[in-house]
This record gives sequence, C-alpha cells and structure tokens, in this order.
Amino acid sequence: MSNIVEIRNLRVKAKTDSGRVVEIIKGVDLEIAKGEVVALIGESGSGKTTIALTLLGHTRSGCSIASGSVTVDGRDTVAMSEAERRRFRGTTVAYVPQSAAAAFNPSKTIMDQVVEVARIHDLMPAAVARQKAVELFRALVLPDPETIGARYPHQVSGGQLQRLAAAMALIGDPQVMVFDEPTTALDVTTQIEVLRAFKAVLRDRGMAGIYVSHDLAVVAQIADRIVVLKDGEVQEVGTTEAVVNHPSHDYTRALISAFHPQAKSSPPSDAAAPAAPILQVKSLMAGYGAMGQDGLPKYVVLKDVDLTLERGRSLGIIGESGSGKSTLARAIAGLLPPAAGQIEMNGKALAGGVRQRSKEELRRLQIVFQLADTALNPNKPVGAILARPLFFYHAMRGAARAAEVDRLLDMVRLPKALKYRLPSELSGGQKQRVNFARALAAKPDLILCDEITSALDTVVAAAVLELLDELQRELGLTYMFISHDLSTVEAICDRVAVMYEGAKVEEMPTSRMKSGAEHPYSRLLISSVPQLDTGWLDGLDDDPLLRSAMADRRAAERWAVARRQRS
Amino acid sequence: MNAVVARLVVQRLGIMLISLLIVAFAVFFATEMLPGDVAQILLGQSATPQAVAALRTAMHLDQPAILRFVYWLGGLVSGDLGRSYANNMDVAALISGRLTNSLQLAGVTTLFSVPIALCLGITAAMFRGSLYDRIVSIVTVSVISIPEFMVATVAVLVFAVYLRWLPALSIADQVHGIGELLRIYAMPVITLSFVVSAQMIRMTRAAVIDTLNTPYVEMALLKGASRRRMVLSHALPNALGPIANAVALSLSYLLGGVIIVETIFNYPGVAKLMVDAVSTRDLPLIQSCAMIFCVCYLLLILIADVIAIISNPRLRNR
Amino acid sequence: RATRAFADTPKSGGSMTAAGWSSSTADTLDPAKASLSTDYVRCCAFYNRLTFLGEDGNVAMELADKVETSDGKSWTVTLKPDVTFHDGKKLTPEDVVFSLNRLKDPATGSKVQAIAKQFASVKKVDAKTVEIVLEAPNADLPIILALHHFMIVADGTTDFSKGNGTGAFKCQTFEPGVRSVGVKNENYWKPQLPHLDSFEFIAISDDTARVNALLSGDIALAASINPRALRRLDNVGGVTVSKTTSGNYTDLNVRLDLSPGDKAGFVEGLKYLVNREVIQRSVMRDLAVIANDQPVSPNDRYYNKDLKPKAHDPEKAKHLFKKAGLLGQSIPIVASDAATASVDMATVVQQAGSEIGMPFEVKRVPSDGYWSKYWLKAPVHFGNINPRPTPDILFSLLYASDAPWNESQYKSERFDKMLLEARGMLDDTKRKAIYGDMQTMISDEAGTIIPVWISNVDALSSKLKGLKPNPLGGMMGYAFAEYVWLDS
Amino acid sequence: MSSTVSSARGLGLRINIVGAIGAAIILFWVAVAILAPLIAPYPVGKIVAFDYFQPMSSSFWMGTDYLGRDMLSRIMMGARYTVGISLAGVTLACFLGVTLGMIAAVVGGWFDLILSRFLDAFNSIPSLLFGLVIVAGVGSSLTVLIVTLALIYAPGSYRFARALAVNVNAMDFVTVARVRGEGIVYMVREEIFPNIIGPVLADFGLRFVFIVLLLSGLSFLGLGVQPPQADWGALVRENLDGLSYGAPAVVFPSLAIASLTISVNMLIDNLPYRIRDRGE
Ligand SMILES: Nc1ncnc2c1ncn2[C@@H]1O[C@H](COP(=O)(O)OP(=O)(O)OP(=O)(O)O)[C@@H](O)[C@H]1O
Ligand SMILES: Nc1ncnc2c1ncn2[C@@H]1O[C@H](COP(=O)(O)OP(=O)(O)OP(=O)(O)O)[C@@H](O)[C@H]1O
Ligand SMILES: [Mg+2]
Ligand SMILES: [Mg+2]
Repeated sequence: MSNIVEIRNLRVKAKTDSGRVVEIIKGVDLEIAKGEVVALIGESGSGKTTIALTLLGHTRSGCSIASGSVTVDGRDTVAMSEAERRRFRGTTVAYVPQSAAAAFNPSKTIMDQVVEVARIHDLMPAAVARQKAVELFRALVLPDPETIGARYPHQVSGGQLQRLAAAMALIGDPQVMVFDEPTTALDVTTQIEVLRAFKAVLRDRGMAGIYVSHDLAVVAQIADRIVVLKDGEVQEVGTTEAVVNHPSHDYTRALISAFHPQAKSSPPSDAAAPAAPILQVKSLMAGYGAMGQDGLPKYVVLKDVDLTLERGRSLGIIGESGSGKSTLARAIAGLLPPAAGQIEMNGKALAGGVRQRSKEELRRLQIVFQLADTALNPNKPVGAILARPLFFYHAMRGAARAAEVDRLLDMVRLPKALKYRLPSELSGGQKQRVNFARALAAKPDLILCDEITSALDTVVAAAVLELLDELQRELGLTYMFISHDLSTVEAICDRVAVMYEGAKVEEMPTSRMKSGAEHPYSRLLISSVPQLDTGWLDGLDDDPLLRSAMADRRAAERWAVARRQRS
Repeated sequence: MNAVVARLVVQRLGIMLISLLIVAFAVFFATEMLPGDVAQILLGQSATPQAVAALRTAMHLDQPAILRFVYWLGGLVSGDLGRSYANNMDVAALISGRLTNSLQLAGVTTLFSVPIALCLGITAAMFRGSLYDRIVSIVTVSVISIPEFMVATVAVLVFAVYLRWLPALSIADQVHGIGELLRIYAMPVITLSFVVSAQMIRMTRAAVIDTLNTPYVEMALLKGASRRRMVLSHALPNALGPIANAVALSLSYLLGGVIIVETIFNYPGVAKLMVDAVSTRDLPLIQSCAMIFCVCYLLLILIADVIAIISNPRLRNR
Repeated sequence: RATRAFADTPKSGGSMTAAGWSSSTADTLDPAKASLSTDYVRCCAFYNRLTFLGEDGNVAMELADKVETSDGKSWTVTLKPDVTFHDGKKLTPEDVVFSLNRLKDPATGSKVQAIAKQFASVKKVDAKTVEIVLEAPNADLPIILALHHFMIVADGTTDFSKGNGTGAFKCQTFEPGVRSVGVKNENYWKPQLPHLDSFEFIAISDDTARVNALLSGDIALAASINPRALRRLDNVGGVTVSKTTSGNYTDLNVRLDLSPGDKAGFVEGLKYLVNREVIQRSVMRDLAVIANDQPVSPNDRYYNKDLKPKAHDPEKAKHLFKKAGLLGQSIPIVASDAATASVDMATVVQQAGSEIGMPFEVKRVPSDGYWSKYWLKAPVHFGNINPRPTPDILFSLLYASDAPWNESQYKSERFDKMLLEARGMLDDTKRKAIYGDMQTMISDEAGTIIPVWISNVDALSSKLKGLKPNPLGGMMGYAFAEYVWLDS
Repeated sequence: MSSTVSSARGLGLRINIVGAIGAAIILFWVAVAILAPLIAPYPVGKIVAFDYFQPMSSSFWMGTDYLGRDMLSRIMMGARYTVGISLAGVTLACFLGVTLGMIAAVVGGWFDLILSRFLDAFNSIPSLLFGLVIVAGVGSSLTVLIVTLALIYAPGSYRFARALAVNVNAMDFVTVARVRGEGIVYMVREEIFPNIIGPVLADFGLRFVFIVLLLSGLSFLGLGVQPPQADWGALVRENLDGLSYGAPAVVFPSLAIASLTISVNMLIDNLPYRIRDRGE
C-alpha cells in the first residue's frame, strides 16, 4: 500500500526576536496511507499545527523549514516553487482551520469563499462549483443547504461554520485533508454533529486525513492511527485501538489517565455545618442593548435566574453555546448591571455596576475569563500582570511583591523564569494559568471561572483542575465554574446548574448528574460527551433519545438563525 | 440603503446641526476677539474715530455684535446667509461661484490623488518590507516634507516659465473642454496631491497590512490564492473602513486648507474668500465660509462611516 | 530713429491682463472708498477726475476745462462740454457737486473725508460751472482734485457695482477679490483713447507668482515686483522694467509721548543707528533713495535739498542711548508684513543695536489688524505711507498737532502755524521757504525715522508700450489702462 | 526587514540599520541645535555680504540669503526652533489628543459623544482664524506658539487614537482591569496605551512633518519665532525668490527639513527594541 504522505526527518526552526534560532520540530518522520486518517495529538505547543501546515508547504511567519522533506502525492512541498505550491494548495491538500470563525472573511458571503478554491484553480465553471458546494452542504448535514451559502459568516453558528470550513476544503477534491483541532471551540452537542459529518465525508470519498487535536476521546472516534507528539518529536505511533487501550509512552498514559479525572472529593466539613451562602442571586434579569420601556433591555439574555453559592464549595454551570453562561458571570461580576433582581454577597446586596462597588467587594469576587489570549495584556510581561493586583489590593512593593509573584507562579505550577515573558510567548495552558494566578493574587473569596479549561489539552486541564481543587481546600475558595465540558464539571463541582436559553432549567448535585437529570436538554447535553471508546460515535445512531433530541435542536437552530436575520 | 445606514445618517445630520451651532458661536467669539471691526478696517489708514463711528452707523453696525449675530443665525434658518459687510453683496452670491471653483478643484484632485494613493498604499502593503515598499514610504514622507508653496513654485517655474507647457495661473472660468481642463488644473492638482496623498498612502498601507495578518487571509493563502487575490479580494474589503476614514480626513483639507495653492495659482476659491473675510472682519461671510467647511468636513466623515458600514456586513445587517 | 518712432506710434486694438498685488472682497468701484492699488486701477479706467497729475508732477486738466481762483479760498471749476457717462447721461455740474459732497459725508466711508472737510460748499453756478468754497485758503486744490478718490460719478448713484463713469473703459465684469474686465468705451471723450479693446485686472499677492505669471506670458504687466526678482528679469528677453521713484516710504515711528521715546536722546540715537545705506542696498536692492527723515519726496518741487540724511554712526548712537539712560535695555520694535520691508528694516536696526550693546527685540505681528491695533499705538513701530501730492496734505495728515495720523505724536505750535500760513499762500517762493523749514523741523524733532524712499518697480512685457512713470504711484499712477497699447 | 542589524547591547537595545541612520540624523540636528550659538560662524541677523543669494563659497558654506546673511548660521540657529518647537508641539498635540482619545474610549457614553462632536467642530475652524485669535488674544511667545500648534493638531490625533482605543477597550484584559476597580489613569496608561503605541507613533511621524511646515506659516502670522531668527520653513519661504536662481539659500533649508522629517519617520518605522531576557 502506497503512502500518500511521507514526512522524512522534518526540521522546522523559528527565529526569535533576539535572533536566536530554536528548533520547534526536531526530525519528525510520518507517513499516511491512502484513505487513512492519522491523528496528531500532544500538548499545546508540541508542534502539531506546525507539522500540519508543512503539508501545504507553509510555515507561519518567523518559522521556516530547515531540512527534511514533506512528500504529498509524490511531490515534495519543501522543494516546490511558490507558484507550484499555490497550484498544489486546495487541490491536492486542503486545510480546515482550528477556528473557522476567524478563518472566514467577514465581508464575503459563505458561498463566495467556499467556491473560491474552484475559482482560483479554475477547476470548474462557477455554476457547477455552486452546485457542488450545495451538495457538500447537504452531505455535511447543514440546514438550508440551498441558501446557507448566501449568508455572511456571522449569520451562522460556530458549529455550522466549522462544517462550512470543511466544505470549503472539500470543494477542490483534495487527496489529503488537514484538520487542525476543528472541534475544540465547539460545545459537546455541536461537536458530535461536526465529527459525524467529517467522518462520513472522509469515509465516502476515501480521502486521507491528518487530524490534529489534543482531545483523545475525539481522536478515538475518527482516526485510524495516532501519532503522539511532544516538544516537536514523535513519542509514540500506533493504531487508535492500541494507543487508547495500551499506551506505551508516559505522556500518552498521562493523557489517558487525565481523561477520567478524579471525581470531586467531598469537602471535609460537608455534613458538619451547613455552609453559609457566600453569594446569592435572586431572580436576576439581564441582557444587552438599549433599555426598553418595560425596564428591560432589548435583548434579554438572562431570565429570572436564582442561584446560591455556598462558601468553600463549587457550583458548575453548564449549557450550550449562547445559553447565557458568560452573561451570568458578567452580571455577577458587575460588568453588566442587571435589569432586575439582586445579587448578595455575604448577605449584603452588591451594587449592579463595577463602579458602585467598593474595592474590597471587588477584591473578594474575582472573574477569570474564557479566552486567556485576550484576557492578558499582550504588552505586559507576566510578572507585571501578576504584580498589579498585589499592589492594587494589598499595596505590596519591591522584594515582597517579587517574592509573592514567584509564589503565585509556583502555586499554578509555572516556572519562575516565565515572569519575563510576554503573553504571546506562552502556550495556551500557560496563559490560562497566568490568568488564574492573577485572580488568586487578589486573595479573593469567590472566583468566577468562565471556561478556563476549554482551550487546554486534557493533561494540562487536569492539572489546572487539580490545582483548583487543592487551592479550594487550602484557602477555602468558592468557585462558580462555567464549562461546556461535563467531565470537567464533574471533577471540580459539588453541584451543577444547567442553563438553557438564559434560564436555569435544572440544578442538582454532581453525583446525580449522569443518572438524575430530568430536563430533556440536560439529558442531551450529558449524553453528548464523547467517550474514550473508538466505537462510541458510530454507536450513537442507535440511541433513539439522542436522535430525537438532535432533531429538535436542529429545528430550534434554524428558527434562531431565521430570527437573527429578520432583526 | 438599509435601516442601519439610514439611522446613522439621520443621527449624524442631527449632530451636524449642533456642531454647526457650536462652530458658529466659536467663530463669532473668535472674530469678536480680533482687533478692529469692518468699519475700521475698510477705512484703513483713514480711520479716525469720527469717521469710523459714522461709517458704522451708515452700515447699520451700531447694534451690539451679538444681536447682529443672532439675527444672522435667524436668517440662516430660512436659508439666508446674509449680506457681506465689506461690499454689501449677497453672501450666497459671493460664495456660490467660488464654492463651485473650490469643489471643482477638490473634485479633480480627488479623482487624481485617491486612486494613485490607494494603488501605492495597497501595493506597498502587498510587497511589505521590499525595496519597493521602502521607496514608496521614503518618497511619501519626502513629498509631504517639501512645503506646498515650494512645490507649486517649482512646478510653475518648470512647466509655465521654462517649458511653457502650462499657464502659470489657473483661471477657472476659462475651462472649455477636457484639454483645457487638464492644462489649467494640472499644476494645482499635482501640488495638492502631493500634500494630501501621503497620509492616504500611509494609512492605506497600514490598514491593509493589518488585515493581511488575519487568519482569513492566511486561509486564503492555504487555498492557493495568489498574493494579488489575497490583497484585493480578502484584505482590501475589510480595510475599507479605516481607509475611507483616512481618505475623508485628507480630503477635508482640500476646501479650507488650500489657501497657498489658491494664492499662487490665483485660483478663486473659498479658502481665499475666507481669508479675505477674516481680514475685513466680515462676520456673515466668515460665518458662512466656516459653516461650509464644517458641513463638508462632517459630510466627509459621515460618508467614510457609511462606507465602513456598507463594507462590513456585520454592521450592515445589525 | 525710425524704428523707434515706429514702435512708439500707438496701435489700436488687442487686450491684455495686468496683475496688481492685492485684492479682496472689500474691492470696490466706489472711488470714495477706494483703498488698494486694484481699486485705483479700476477707478482710473472707469471714471475721470476733474484734474490729474502728469508725469512731470504738474497739474493737467481732465474733466475740468479750467480751475481758477483769486484768493485760494473760493474756486470755480469749468467743465468740459460733451462728456457722457457710460449709460449715455451727459456730464453736468450736479454730478460734480454730488461727487465732491459725498466725500465729506462721514456715512460714505470716504477715505479722504479729512481732506474733503475743507470744502465749505460745493455749488452749481451754471450749466458748466461749479463753485467750490473752502474753509480756508488752500493753493493746492487743483492737486487735491487729482487724487483718485475725487473721481466724478453720476449724480445720485447709490449702486457702484456697475462702474458707471465717464472713463475710457466700461465695466464688463467686476468680481470683488477675483478680477475685473473693462471693455473700450467707444464714445470716450478723449480722442484716440484708449488703445486697448479690453483689459483684465487681477491681483496676485505672491511676489514670485506674479513675476512667474509675467514670464510665462499669462499677464502683460506685473505691478510692484520684488526688488530681488530684478536679476531674473535682466536675464530674459521680452520683459522690461519701469521704475518710479515716488513718495512711498516705510518709517520707523517712536512715540514721543511714551517711554522710551520720551527720554531725550533716544530718537536721535535711533536716527544715527539706522544704517540707511544697508537698508537701501540690502533690503531694497538699490531700488530706493536714501531719505532724510521727512515726508516730502525729492521729486517734489518743495523738497529741501539742503537737508542731509543723518549718517550711520553707531558710536554717537551709543552715546545718545546712554544719555537717555536706555543703553542695554531691551526695547521692542513692532514690525509687520503689512508695512513694506519693515521686518527686514527692523532686523537691520536690531543687528546694529546688538553691536553697540543695545538689544532691540523685533516683534513681528500679523498684517491682519496691524493698522488698527499697532500702527500709531505701539511705542516703537513701523508705518507705511503712500505718496501724497502736496506737502500740505502730508503735513496736515501726519505732523500737525491734530493730525489724524500723527505717527510720533509730534506737537509743535510753530509748525501748526507755519502749516496754516503756507496753505493759503499763493506766492510760491515764500511757500517753498516755509516748507523747507518745516522739513528741517520734522527731520530733527519728530519721532519718525524715514530711512529711504521706496521705488516702485513694475515689470511688463516688452510688447506693452506707452507706460510712463507717474508721481502718484506705479502703473502710471494706476491709470495705465487708458494710455498703453500692445505692439504685436 | 533590513538584513544588517546593529545593536547596542550595553543598553539591551537593538536597532536595525535604517532606524540607526534615522536616529543618527536626528541626534546630529539636536546637537546642532544645542551648539548653534557656539558654532555658527556669523550672527544670524548680520548682513555679511551686500550681494544676495550668493552661491556656496569658502566663506559662506551655504551661500547667503535674500538680505545677504550667512545661510549656514541661519540654518544652525533655525535648527533650534524647528527641532525644538516641532518636537514639543507634536508631542504636546499627540499627548493631548491621545490621552483624551483614550479617556473618551474608556469612559464612553455622553462624555465620548460630546467630546468627539466638540473636537470635530473645533477641527473645522480654519487654523488661520485660530492663529489670529491666539495672537490677538494672548499675544505671542514660544510657549504660545507650541500650545497653538498642539491645539491645531490635537483633534486629529484624538480622532485617530480614539478609534484605536475603542478597539482595545473591547478586549477582555481591559475588562479585567475594570473589574479589579482600577481608576481611569491606570486603565489609560497601562492597559490601553501600550497597545496602541505603534499606530500612534506612525501618526506622530506624519503629524511631525505637518507641524514643521505649519510652524513657518504661523511665524508669518507673527506667532512665536521672531526675526532675525527663523525656523527652516520660514527660511525656505523668505528665500523662495532664490528658487529660480537655484540659490543654496532655498535648497539647504529644504534639505534640512526633508532630512529631519524623513529621519524621524525612518526611526519611528524602525524603532529600537529591547532584547528581553525571557528566562530561557
Ligand atoms: N513565530 C514563532 N516564533 C517562535 N516560536 C514559534 C513561532 N510560532 C510557533 N512557535 C513555537 O512553536 C511551537 C509549536 O507550535 P504549534 O502551534 O505547532 O503548536 P501546537 O501543537 O499546534 O499547539 P496548540 O495546541 O496550542 O495549537 C510552540 O512552542 C510555539 O511556541
Ligand atoms: N454584547 C452583546 N450584545 C448583544 N448580545 C450579546 C452580547 N454578548 C452576548 N450576547 C448574546 O447573549 C447570549 C448569551 O451569550 P453568552 O456569552 O452569555 O453565552 P455563553 O453561554 O457564555 O456561550 P459560550 O459557551 O459560547 O461562551 C448569546 O445569544 C449572545 O449572542
Ligand atoms: Mg495548534
Ligand atoms: Mg461564554
């Protein structure tokens, strides 16, 4: 059996701004047979994206291929001329980006972008290309395949956009597809749909693929073989079965064991004293847009939410994308003054807006944002970022402050040397830990964590979770933990609340989550979590409950899009 | 036009009225602060106190200035710009011909300089870091660092005095036909283009480079798009907003700021009219010119904002 | 020589464009309000005066046939017959009475109201005679009537924008601040004039641009060119230059009633410090004649030849400043582009001062508002005085105790008395003696330092013929349009 | 980017060759400005030759001006004004504009709306009228000149900075600071400013060029620089007649302006950057 992709001794180097050259890929060998899907897994920064991009003969700016060859369909992308590469891209190899939302040009219609490959390479007449695109939309189970192409990227949901990105890649009938973490940003219910669509398309067309991810469970559903990377080197190669069931390398083993996080150990004082609530949210209404005459904002997002957070405990908030989870956190933090309802901390009512709250109130309640990329000032070194709250709340200076910064870094398991770096020089997991350490620096009582682990690979995420747990025990912190990843919630929370369309539909102890969920949406959510089992995805079709729930959801989605377009 | 644009336009026009009022008051107080008044200045060296007083009475300038200003504002509401103090002509009549000239010059300059500036800015961004890019950016800065009056004078010396290809003066109402138009406008337009292009070039380049760094442009690269396609089809539409803003700001200079060009080429436009008006303390005329500059400036900004909205579907369909 | 005679024969026809140096929306066709050279040019083209000053400085008759007096107080003016206005109306004494009387009326905004005040009455005598009675005798009346503001307009005119006069050209276009076009008046009462079919007058305020427009052939006459452009004009063919040394001057005024002018010795010191030669050679590029601190120009028949200019003597100046107790004190000199060459003159004084330890500080102020805010007001400042046809006008305007423009606040009873005495005097020799003494008094006592007479230089295409210098100013006393012709 | 890289490792700074040339020229002019009174061969106001627009000669290296004054001395002394006033003016303008722009973006709401409209209105008042009013109202001194220049250019700078700051203000890290309870000064100085400094500097470069030129216009209105001193723009202007003779009196100040403005922009486009210790 001939290999469609052969990577031999690939070395990629990058030049840092002090002129130092670092090798980010250190002699990788890799082959992919025709029709085979190979997964690249590994922690953040291990070089997965870099390798994937070399298949298209591309490196990000600042990087270059130092040596080696990348042969795709018998041609070496490293040795090609730029013009040859242009002809090669999109026709022989196609790329599905990590964030489809960013990869679509906001000012062009989806159809224009999907058929662009055909136009660039003059593969077929425009009308034929459009027809083909519509067929692809249908194959990828997109709603309204005939008309969805006329929309602009912001008019479709994230999951749909990810599938559209795949359609964009497939239009040129490539022989190799490169998927770069195509589902990381999606919530579990959407992820299932996308995964199924990808798998069906790859199977139907017999394409080879390279699938980059850090999520072993996802990879287990789609890949034939798994390549485990670390620090730019291949650690382990094997069939999916073999790697999942009998990992040989330490890192792989860590990955797999991290997949089943330890369930939350009950707090020691559990039964003894019924902990006093630290935060109470009473019939909270909040939203965006101008205030209407009824005293409610134009777009009401949160509808009558009641919540109670007990001291020293963690409350998980789950729900699909757009259900209002972040909005809830923003309202509590004072970023979005509520339209109605009350927020009380330690029995005292909190003012609606940040500016009306006292410094002390602000200190006690910290929020950690979802996207660590944008939550850290790109122009300040880590040390300065951490030092600021220390100075601001605790007036710490000089050596004491420096020592405290070191201690904080240590607390979140980051090397001290990192304090000289800028956020852009950190990997995703590192950024998220800095982000969290900044909240800790305030010495708060309550931390609102908004999806702080969703961008992290499981190993790192597990470490962060463990850290959270440990800090809770040591410092008696209270968390409100927002996530769409149920296993994470399971690992850290005592209770979990399910949000759906801005309302809290259900709340229960975590332990009862799997068995005791009553609301149909909660059940759908819970059963969508991928299992570390190569047959899980294929087995889903037989689950009648999930199928009907899915159908409902699709109808709801169509309706939501239609409404968005009207307004 | 859709609802968003319509709402913006209506809102801006409302704000424009307020801005005009602010400008009117500011200009009024500014003019009041200047030494001398019309009567005194018209009489010039022969301004004895009695003569000035008599002339003031004769010109009906003996009312308090603020009262006259308020009357003028009242007239403005009904579309009457008032009468010039200096020569008792209708301000509207005085301005109309000159405004046409100014708009013509501004229009021809725009038609000439904007495409060139955009081309240079875009190509420089396309070949960022190349020799071409460097040459464009050095030339741009050199071009604006030569004073306007020098550019104009050198142009006249070369093209009118030595080569005798073009007339030294641009007398607007001699234009009959395209050939003459080119001959007459060539030098003022080149001079003005020198002044206004640099900012447009630099801002266009920056805006395009900004969008060239986005993931969707990288995606286009990975689809096999050529550099041209990446820039023209992907980066440019998204850079249109900032570019339109930079262009609008540069063009706003073309009405009130062209006094030097008007002087050297003896081109009768509104900038010189404004200067005359200031030097004779001719309040209705000063005010009217200031209103025109303000309206044009705000309109340009409005157009730029509308372009930004239209070019961005996210804003367009909000 | 034959060729020359041929060239000097006027040719009829053609049109030309001439450029002055300033125009604005305040441009007017009302002779009473005329203030800029451009106004004068237009007025000369569209109207006529009763008398005018010839190139030799002597009074000639224009609309008047005769101007006679026996006592200098009451004058009769006989009008030329068969003169018509552009609109066809015949010239009558009523027109003259109207034109002269309105100059007196403060509401007119007349530039010569101060002079016209001496008209006690202007009356029609018969169909061709007007009687002018003055408040006091004034032998200079015929010269006064030659001033540009004394143009005759039609009786009862209120709207001057048509330029309805008796002049050589009819106004075709008049756009204030832009241009004016005159076309030949076919019924002009002077035979054979004008030669041109039409002429256009514009203003180009930028000196270099004006010369360039001439060199490129866009205009045929560039008025008042910068002395520094002369070298350029020397080198090109097709352009000639016309110089007029007139009574125009820029003077450094020290107010005698304010510090530092009130300290004895300061003004005199300054008169010695001013380096007239440098001003003449460097600032004016030799297009100037060294002057002796008094306003009567060397062309004037009353000029006092014996009065010598003070020589540049820094040591003497230093001594005088020390005497005034001002040596070493920083003294501001207000200069502005509004007063020709004053900024450069100020730097010459400043430099000379710095060499003797007398720090002057040049204060350049905007031309805008200069005449109302700084002129006559600042303790040390520059003025710029246009030529006036008689010493009487100059003295009463500038040096009499009640003079409206007494630049240095010079007050002298003796001077005032002499002025009155000379005004009514019909005996020219005696008058000359008195005027001579008055010039000496001004030169020694007043605070006005007049370093040079500034020549006016007009540059013209050599095709343009017939332009002669005139004491009333450049461009043939602004009346060129009527007299010039184009040689093909 | 440029291949040759020169570095000042002692300072931990690195600059590429283009930036280094720019910096060298600026330093040269700054040195000339400081030393001018010591090294200028003649007094600025002294008429040293009766001839005007003289060519370059051994006694007058850059010829003489329209009055016959030594051009070299005038350019040297002019450097004090052009370099000093322009830098001060543009710095003040950008400081005012950028600060207000950032504050407007952070505070938002009515404050932003009113300030923006007010400055738009201000911007449409012709600078000539403004200059005249200043001279008439407050008189003329170097300080007034600098402030006037700054006021004329601040609204443009404001518009530019505000647009940039609005984008940064929407970022999460600003929100984090807001939730921390930070005051406006910190927000503007530490969170917004470092993230818009690049474009702001590029804008600074262009504005610098405009200010160098506007300076001469204002000194002709009587604002600021007083004769016999003159800034470079004024030198070009007063010697413009010499253009047709190709006189060095007009060529050299033009070259001086071009060299300064180009090098400021060259330096801004290629700023030195700090070699940071990233602990690896
Ligand atoms: N321009 C660059 N200069 C220097 N180092 C770089 C550059 N781009 C990437 N790197 C480094 O190269 C390594 C590999 O990056 P790559 O994006 O391939 O990782 P990844 O495995 O895809 O990570 P993630 O899961 O976070 O996407 C990282 O350590 C990164 O810091
Ligand atoms: N600034 C805003 N203006 C208007 N609507 C907004 C704004 N921000 C969010 N929304 C809307 O509010 C709803 C809830 O958004 P929110 O960010 O709270 O969702 P979420 O549950 O956190 O989703 P995700 O899992 O994607 O983070 C969504 O429909 C979103 O479109
Ligand atoms: Mg990656
Ligand atoms: Mg969220």
